[in-house]
Amino acid sequence: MYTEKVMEHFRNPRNVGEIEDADGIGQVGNAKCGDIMKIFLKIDENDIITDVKFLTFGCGSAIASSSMATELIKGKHIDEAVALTNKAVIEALGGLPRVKVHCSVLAEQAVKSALFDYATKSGKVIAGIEDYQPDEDVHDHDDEQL
Amino acid sequence: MYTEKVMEHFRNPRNVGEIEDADGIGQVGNAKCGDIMKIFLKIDENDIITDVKFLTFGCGSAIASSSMATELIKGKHIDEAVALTNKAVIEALGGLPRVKVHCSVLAEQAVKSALFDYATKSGKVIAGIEDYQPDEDVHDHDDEQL
Amino acid sequence: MRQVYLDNAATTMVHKEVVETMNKYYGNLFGNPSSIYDFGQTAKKAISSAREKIASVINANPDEVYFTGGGSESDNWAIKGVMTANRKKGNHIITTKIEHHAVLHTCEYLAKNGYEVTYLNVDSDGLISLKALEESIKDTTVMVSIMFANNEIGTIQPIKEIGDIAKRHGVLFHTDAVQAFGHVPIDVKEMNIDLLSASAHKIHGPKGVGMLYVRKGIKIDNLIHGGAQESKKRAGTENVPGICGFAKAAEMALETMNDKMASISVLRDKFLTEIPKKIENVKLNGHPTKRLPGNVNFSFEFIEGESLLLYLDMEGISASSGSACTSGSLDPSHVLMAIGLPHEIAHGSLRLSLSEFNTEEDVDYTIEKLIGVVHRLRQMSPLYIRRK
Amino acid sequence: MRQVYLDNAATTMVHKEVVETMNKYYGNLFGNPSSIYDFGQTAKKAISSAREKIASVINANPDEVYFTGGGSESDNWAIKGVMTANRKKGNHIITTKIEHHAVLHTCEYLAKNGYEVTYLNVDSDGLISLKALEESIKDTTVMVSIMFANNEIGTIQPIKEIGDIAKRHGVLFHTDAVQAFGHVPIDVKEMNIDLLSASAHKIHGPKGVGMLYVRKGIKIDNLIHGGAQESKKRAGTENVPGICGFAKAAEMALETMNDKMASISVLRDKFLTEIPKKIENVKLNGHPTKRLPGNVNFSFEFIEGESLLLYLDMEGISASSGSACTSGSLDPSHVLMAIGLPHEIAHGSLRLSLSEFNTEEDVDYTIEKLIGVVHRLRQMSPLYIRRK
Ligand SMILES: Cc1ncc(COP(=O)(O)O)c(C=O)c1O
Ligand SMILES: Cc1ncc(COP(=O)(O)O)c(C=O)c1O
Repeated sequence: MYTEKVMEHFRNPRNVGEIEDADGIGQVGNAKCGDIMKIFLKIDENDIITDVKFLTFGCGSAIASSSMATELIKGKHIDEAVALTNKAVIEALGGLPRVKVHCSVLAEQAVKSALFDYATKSGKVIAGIEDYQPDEDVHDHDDEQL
Repeated sequence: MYTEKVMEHFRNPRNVGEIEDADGIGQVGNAKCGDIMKIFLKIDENDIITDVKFLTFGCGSAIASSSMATELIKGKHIDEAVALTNKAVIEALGGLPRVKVHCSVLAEQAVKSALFDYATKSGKVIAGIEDYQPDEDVHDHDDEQL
Repeated sequence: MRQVYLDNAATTMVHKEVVETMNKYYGNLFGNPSSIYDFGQTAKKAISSAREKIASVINANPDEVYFTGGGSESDNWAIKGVMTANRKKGNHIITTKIEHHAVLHTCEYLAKNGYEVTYLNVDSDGLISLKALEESIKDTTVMVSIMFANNEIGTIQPIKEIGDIAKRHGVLFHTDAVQAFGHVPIDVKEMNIDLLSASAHKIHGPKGVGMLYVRKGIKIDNLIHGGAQESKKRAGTENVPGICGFAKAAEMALETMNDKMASISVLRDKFLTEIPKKIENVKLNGHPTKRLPGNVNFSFEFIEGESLLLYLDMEGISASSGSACTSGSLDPSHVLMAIGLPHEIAHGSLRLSLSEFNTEEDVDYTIEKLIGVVHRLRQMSPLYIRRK
Repeated sequence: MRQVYLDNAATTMVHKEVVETMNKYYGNLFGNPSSIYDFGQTAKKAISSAREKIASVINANPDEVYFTGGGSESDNWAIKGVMTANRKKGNHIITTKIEHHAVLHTCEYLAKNGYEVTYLNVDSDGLISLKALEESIKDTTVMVSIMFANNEIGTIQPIKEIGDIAKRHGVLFHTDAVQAFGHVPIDVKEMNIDLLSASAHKIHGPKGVGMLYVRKGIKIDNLIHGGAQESKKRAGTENVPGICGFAKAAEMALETMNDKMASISVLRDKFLTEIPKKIENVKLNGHPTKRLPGNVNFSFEFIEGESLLLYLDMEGISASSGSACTSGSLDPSHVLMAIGLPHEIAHGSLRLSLSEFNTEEDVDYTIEKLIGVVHRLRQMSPLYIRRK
């Protein structure tokens, strides 16, 4: 069902946990649908993401997507991080079953949501998430399995 | 499907053939339904069946029933022969599948028909077949198999 | 690594005696039972004897047992066959909210085609209300279809009482006994069951074989029309090896039923008592006592079932979350919804289903691993961490 | 005594490679393919690869192949599923008088439920008229169901031409290819086939497994509702061993198809030329050349088929008279009626159906025994004796 890469990130998820004094926190998804992702960002004065942690309630691919997304933005400038797409997450994971694609979307949105929080708190403008609203419609759980 | 006795009579049918100068000949059934039985009787002055032969176009149980029926009436008085029932044939054969019961009925009727022919030709009255008419309705082929 | 198979409600390991039986018919005895030559007849006799064995498990007459291609086919046939054949009597069928999809989706299909369906509620243990059942019967009711035992939470319904109600009101009673057949005693005569579905692969028999018991005299349309097999009620060249394998499995199940019920429920009860002791925030799903000997179902709060299964799989433990038959979908199980679980708790459900091949060591090993896995997942869960 | 099995149109001996394949899945790989743990996934992969193999036999895409419980189920599903799902388009189906009962009785069932059925005639060789087909298509026609090759007389229909007509008129084309699949080349794309039924046990695979090919995009209702298996189109725990056995058999059939068509038809042709030479008053049934490589069908005048079969059985020869699937009934075969045989000649029909396991010695032995048996039965027949 899952690629080796997905399983590897699921088995050993990177960056699990909280950041007490996070500069940005984003949470998307809801328990009803079975996935919640929460991302914590530590961002330095040059807008570089120096630390990132996540907490995820969800399936294997949700955990792997969170892990991969945090890896992909760690050490990056916020402008780079905001450009992270779910496609990039999927690619980095070597693919996801079609019914699990929403997990990667969730990861993208969790990152954006945390950046939006940082932007709001810090008064900065990050191009691309000016009016950020996480999209609730990504949970197309009835999709046919690949 | 068939009892050992049926198979034995089918494998080695008794009394196959014709009697050139038969005293009574009966034929029942039709090719359309897939069974025809023809019975030839040789009857002596004491109304004893001294010889009997049959020709049958039909399935295994039709051949076995003919064979058994001829055995059961051979050497018998015509009053005994006329009393031959399909039940007796079935019993003597150790049973028949339900869909094949009509074969035994056919055998009974072939005997009766030959006796009727004898009665007609000889001007005798045989109790039980005064107005003999073979019954065409015994072919209930759609019966459920046992 | 230790392998612990705890998904026997999904499917079971085939008994080696069953495989041997089947191989006999794959070998020299491959004849078509509808043929009249010798080894076709051998196949035919084998089917007759299989039918007797299967019938004896539920106290039916052999000629009331029809072989099918599995439990789903049996359910579809029972419901569509009876409803269409008795259309003049009415168009109403009563079922429950916790049926297997083979029943539910069949009813939904009927509903789209002019039939009326009542879905009975169940209580938090998964039991229907006999009163509600009785009240829902009306003039147009043709049949009641209520499962014997639930595949997810293991709850066993009051079948005899349901049968009595159906009989009293002159409606037919079908029960999906796929999870119960061969596992717990069933007597179709005493329980007034008119139709009953079973499937071989749930009792260590082959996949793709099932049966429908249809009480003599019941009007039912064919689901599969064609040849004259199965007394003209179910067409298709008989799956002789499968049928004989099913019968062998049923025979073995019947012979050992009492012993197995006792020994398997001991293991089950160890799970039922130990898990809540060792893991906090768990909820038992299904009735505490009226449940299948091999069924364990818990919800672990704050975590999600698939992750749980995958981590358990890494420890060699095979289990299930919700019905295995529907794991293609990610919707929380309709059964867990029907017993009133909130979505997030339904998502965290785990079914462990035992067979005679499980041991106490399996149980101990599983509990130990489960403690670790649940802990690990909770440490990742925003629901759990927030709570602290 | 020599055993000569000549009833391969009824069912075939299972290849030992197929049995080995199946036993693998009866053994350690018994997992449920819908499960997410490791060996459930192994089963799932096995099914995917089986689907590819089956698809390649008919040049379909793997996702257009759905596994079923046999040829009869496939036929029922194709016809009922398409007719009910396309009810808005119309209620008319065209078929032939020589279909297998799985198609005919399904159509009769539909006819009782508000559908209209046209049964095309065939000529004395068993071929339909393309002109009559085209003329019978009307606005309400939803589908045409015409078998690829007949199970009794072996006649092969002009499938590509039928597909072209169907396509031109915008109606769907289903073909019951149970006798043709794996025996003769089939290309659903080139032949414009929209739905195709096949069954494993006719190609040395297991009984109780079949498939329905459904061209992508075709509207079809489920016959068996329930779990999400087979892309939600056919519910029921997948018969993994059976499916993999089917695929193995299909793979073997495809690899050797050309050789086998050549070698088997040599044996067939020996029957076709020798029997009329050696036995008087015989009639070949079916088309002389457009016929299945393994099909021989003769009527022997003045004698009845069952006796013939039983006497042949005593010589170790297994054969059939009319469709094996309907031998529970004693009606003369509807196929032989449709090609215009009088009843009494239909009753005397004999089908010999060959497989790769038959040899020239089998043929010689059978002809020799047949001469004796026919003679013996004719000596008992009032029709023959009277004639002299
Ligand atoms: C032409 C044809 N269609 C359908 C079937 C039915 O297939 P099955 O017996 O696998 O259900 C058969 C064989 O019995 C057949 O020969
Ligand atoms: C209660 C119940 N009904 C029906 C079925 C369907 O049986 P099968 O998979 O044999 O079609 C199952 C199992 O999958 C079941 O647990």
